[in-house]
Amino acid sequence: MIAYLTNLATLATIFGILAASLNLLIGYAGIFSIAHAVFFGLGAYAGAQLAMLLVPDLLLACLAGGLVAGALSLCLALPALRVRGEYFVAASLGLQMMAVTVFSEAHAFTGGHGGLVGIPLASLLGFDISAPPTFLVVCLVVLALVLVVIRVLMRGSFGRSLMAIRDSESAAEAFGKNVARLKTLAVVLGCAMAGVAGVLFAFYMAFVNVESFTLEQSILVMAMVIIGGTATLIGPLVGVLLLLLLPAGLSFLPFIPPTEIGSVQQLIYGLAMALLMIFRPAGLAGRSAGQR
Amino acid sequence: MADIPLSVRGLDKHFGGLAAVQNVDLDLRPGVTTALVGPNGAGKTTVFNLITGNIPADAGDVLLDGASVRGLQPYQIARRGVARSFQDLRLFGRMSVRDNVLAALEPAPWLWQPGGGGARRARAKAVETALERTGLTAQADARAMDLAYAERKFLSLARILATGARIWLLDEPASGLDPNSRARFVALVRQAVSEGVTICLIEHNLDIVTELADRIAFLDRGAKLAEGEPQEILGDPQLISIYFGEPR
Amino acid sequence: MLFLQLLLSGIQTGAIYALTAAGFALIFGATRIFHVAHGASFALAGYAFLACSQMGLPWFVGCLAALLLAVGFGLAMDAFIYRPIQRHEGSFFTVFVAAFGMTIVVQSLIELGFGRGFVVVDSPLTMARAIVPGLYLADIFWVAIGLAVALFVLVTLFLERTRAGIGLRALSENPELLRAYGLSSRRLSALAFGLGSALVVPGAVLTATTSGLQPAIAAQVMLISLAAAVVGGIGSLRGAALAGLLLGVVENLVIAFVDTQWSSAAGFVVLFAFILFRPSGLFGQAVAR
Amino acid sequence: MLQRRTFLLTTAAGLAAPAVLRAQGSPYVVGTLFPMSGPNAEYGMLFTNAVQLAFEHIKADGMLKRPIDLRAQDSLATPQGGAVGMQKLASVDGASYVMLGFTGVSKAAAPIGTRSKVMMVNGGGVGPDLAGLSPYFWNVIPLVNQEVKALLPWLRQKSLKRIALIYVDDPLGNSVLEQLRKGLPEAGGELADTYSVPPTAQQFAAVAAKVRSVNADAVYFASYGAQQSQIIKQLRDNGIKQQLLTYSAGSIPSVLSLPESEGLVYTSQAADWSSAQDPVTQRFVKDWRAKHNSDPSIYHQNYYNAMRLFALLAQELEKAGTPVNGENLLATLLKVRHFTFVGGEGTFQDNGTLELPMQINQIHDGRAQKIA
Repeated sequence: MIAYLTNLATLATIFGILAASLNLLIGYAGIFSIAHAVFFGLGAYAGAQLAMLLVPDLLLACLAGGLVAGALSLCLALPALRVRGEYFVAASLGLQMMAVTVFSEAHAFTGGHGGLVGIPLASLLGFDISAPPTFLVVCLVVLALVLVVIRVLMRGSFGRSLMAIRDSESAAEAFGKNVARLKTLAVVLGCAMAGVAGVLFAFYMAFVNVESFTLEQSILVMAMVIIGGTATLIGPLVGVLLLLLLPAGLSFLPFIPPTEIGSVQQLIYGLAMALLMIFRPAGLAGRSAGQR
Repeated sequence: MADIPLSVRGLDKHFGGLAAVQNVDLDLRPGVTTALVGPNGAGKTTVFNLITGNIPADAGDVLLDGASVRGLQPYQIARRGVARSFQDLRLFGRMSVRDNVLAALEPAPWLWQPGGGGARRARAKAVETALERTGLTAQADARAMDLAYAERKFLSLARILATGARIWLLDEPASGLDPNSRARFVALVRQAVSEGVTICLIEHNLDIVTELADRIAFLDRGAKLAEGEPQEILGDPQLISIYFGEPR
Repeated sequence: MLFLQLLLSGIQTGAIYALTAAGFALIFGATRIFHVAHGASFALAGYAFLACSQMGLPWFVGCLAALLLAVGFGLAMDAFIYRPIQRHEGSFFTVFVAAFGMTIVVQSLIELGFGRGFVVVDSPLTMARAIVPGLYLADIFWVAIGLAVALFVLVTLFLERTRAGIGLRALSENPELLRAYGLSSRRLSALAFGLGSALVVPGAVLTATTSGLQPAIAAQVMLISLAAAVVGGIGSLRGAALAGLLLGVVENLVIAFVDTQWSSAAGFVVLFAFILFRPSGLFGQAVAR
Repeated sequence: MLQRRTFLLTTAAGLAAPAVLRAQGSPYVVGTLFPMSGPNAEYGMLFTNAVQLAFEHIKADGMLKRPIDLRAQDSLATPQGGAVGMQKLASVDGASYVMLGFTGVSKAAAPIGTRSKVMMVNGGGVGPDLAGLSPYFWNVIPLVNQEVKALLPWLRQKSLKRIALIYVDDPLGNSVLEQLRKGLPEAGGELADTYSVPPTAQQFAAVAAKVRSVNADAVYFASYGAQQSQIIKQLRDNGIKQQLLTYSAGSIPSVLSLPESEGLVYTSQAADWSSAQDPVTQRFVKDWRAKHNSDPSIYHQNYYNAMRLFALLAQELEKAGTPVNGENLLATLLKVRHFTFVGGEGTFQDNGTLELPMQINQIHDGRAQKIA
């Protein structure tokens, strides 16, 4: 039981980092990306490759994963500068679909559908950190760091500028904000953090393949952010706990026949998403309109 | 020429076949409030958008202190001391009133605002002053979208006030205000003018125009038909009949 | 010859995409709701048709059942999901998540009701014959093209000639005009959902006989509709239909030049390119920034 | 929210506690980790039905002294779902033996199962990457290479020389590609052309057009799930009249029941339902037909065997008086190696796969018939 809870907690922490980084885009910068799993994947692949080819050091891997994801996030920044709203959603969708094909085709980097197997155990500055409880602690530390960075930045002028752009791009520009640069910074920062989450994921799973970086994953993370509450620090975490623990919790229900377990779980899961959006449209941790 | 903070020379803009602005000249001088007046669709807001670089001009030029701003991005023009308001306000709706004003005076070139603690305190002070002058201190922590209509209009003014910009372009700043708020608004603008701010405003309410404007530029179908003292323009029956929309 | 063959099968695929995408565009144009559950309407219609044909009912009964279910679902989404959400804060993404949740619900219900496998309705119309040596076409090709053209003409006529149709177009362009016409925006939005959902029926029925159905088909259809609606210029019916056709053709033709692996991604490459280089789409107005 | 979370966790703990107790007490906990929702859920259904039948037989025969407690987890056919499900089966349910399927799931679950010393058994397709994945990971099915190899003599006999290959670009598909590329020339044939498709592709009219243009004698496809039926249907609809060939994945009901599958030839391990002599196979076929009113497929056979393998291993352990856990199950498997399964006698190889006699089947009137 402890091992199971540790496992869930570690996954929840990794997804917490992922959701928090997407919240930077969706919640603060108003960039509605449904391609976040792409950058999660880029980080995971980069981290795994580094660990397999050079050294399984988590710090270096995080650096590499963050760099690769951050650099390639310019593919997302480009449409983000040109279009907004539904158009951007569609652009990120296109990017996501293309990336999945590239991930499955670029065998040298990703191992194709077979994925990368045998990712070595993680170490940090020479210490073995692969034991599940230790790794959980490391993940929690990374999550804490990410949250601190987001909080500090979002409380500062950068955060205010992003939110100003989100609420009215033209007005922000009229007050001297370099919208292109700020948006690009936000995208790079958010995607680099997603890359770091990907590195942790790769080390934790010891195996990665394209099935973890699909559109479904992107939508799951997006749902976590929206259901939890955008532009709040704890909202994405609340969303992660709910959406990760809901299926896990449902699997404990004794009365579902084993042959129908998947469908019934999905049914409840989908219904929960719809109902939450009807009754808590600003998310569980968000404040609704009219509330002062 | 150099003592004119902002001058517009032969500005032209076409949207498809429609001439939105045709050969408009305009000089804005410090301490002088100029009103752009004209019927709906005369191209007044387009003139603003051309000045701030939001849309590129087909021909003509905008000079800030005698230097052309051609090719500059809107944010670069803004940083040269041009602040504007919008007809539809464009507040930062989900941010607090205080953050709305604060965001307006931080260009935030990178991840942080340079200048350190001293500059930060100075900015905080500027924000408080702007909020005080616009009477929004009590609402400082409310979200902009939750404000009443008049409060929102004052917030859009507070954003401009706090920046310390020397040129203000105000797009229908007083429309829809009750008489009491209107009086406060007029007082605010007058104080700014007395402090040397150059103001250009678009306004439909002719009472406000007569109260505030030192000069009036009359636009119709993108062209400047006349410019002069308020009584001179408002006394011209032909212009007035265009303004009040005789069948055209 | 290969090129021609690929072009023709692209047109058949594209005709189905076009109708589905036009439905999506109609709903989006009139209500500004990104109806992500459009794919679920498609799946429901397809399975309704399948159920009827399994019961041995004639094909037009199946089509009618598909129509009723698709329209009913569209109207229900509008009334019970979108409207309550929009009454509150109703940001674009809130709607997106709720609609996606409902897509999952529909998919699970289909799994529970019809099992999880691939199913197909048998029809003699789908068997291709050589019309000239080396060029194969099935009768269903003509059915698809005919239906697409006929329905498109009908919908266009409806939008241009009838009061309700003009109201629908006005809903997105100029809501104030509606009041002048004395039309209720609530009724019109229901009309948009009904009509838009009805447009999935031919595609669903044809797919049930050609490439077959599976519970997860909703997501696929949703992606294509969305891509076509954007490439066509959001809200433009004509654009969405043409873009749907284009995506179908590209998906098929691309195989003549690159590895088959890229076929389904090709449509999204087109989508991405359009957004970068011509964000207004084929027929859209310039994007307001 | 905090409250809700605590609630969920305590509910989880409350429900799980008796399970852990029971695992120490009477029943043996056996887990299944199949996709039970999503595009591959048809397989989860198939696998589960087969496990269920074996479970009933084991109970009816009183093969084991203690009852078996079957626990199902939805793997969603994704690595993440596999990891979470495996961890739950291993550490919450206390399963000592888990049946699973799908490459991504298997690879993600294998390290967790190995760490917790849980026997894992796969009965789905086997690419070279699943052979020898972990000492605790076994396949009750031969390597897909074996299947291709078994087909080559038949191709030669029927003088089908030019083969076009449609394959999913994953280790299994690539292994088929490699085997055909190597084996066909030796059998006097050649690969006419190859087409790799993504596992999510649904439209094959264009592929069909290309296949037609190369004028092959036969078309081999290596895919799985709903995609297989789509490939068959669309190839036939688009005028491909040539012989269609595939591996054991062609034996699922949705393929069998598809009219277009008439004449499809696929390889599988020996599974001759009509003329089987041995009692294990006879009983399996008879009871399957009685229960499901159709012929069993290869997957039914495999997962029946997987479940049966557990009973056989546990039986040995009960005889010896040693506790039934993953470690001991593995030791017994390595010691015995040779088992009586549905389809005949099977021997486990060192690479973690099962050596079984192979056969070639053809679909006729919705039923599979052994043709070689």
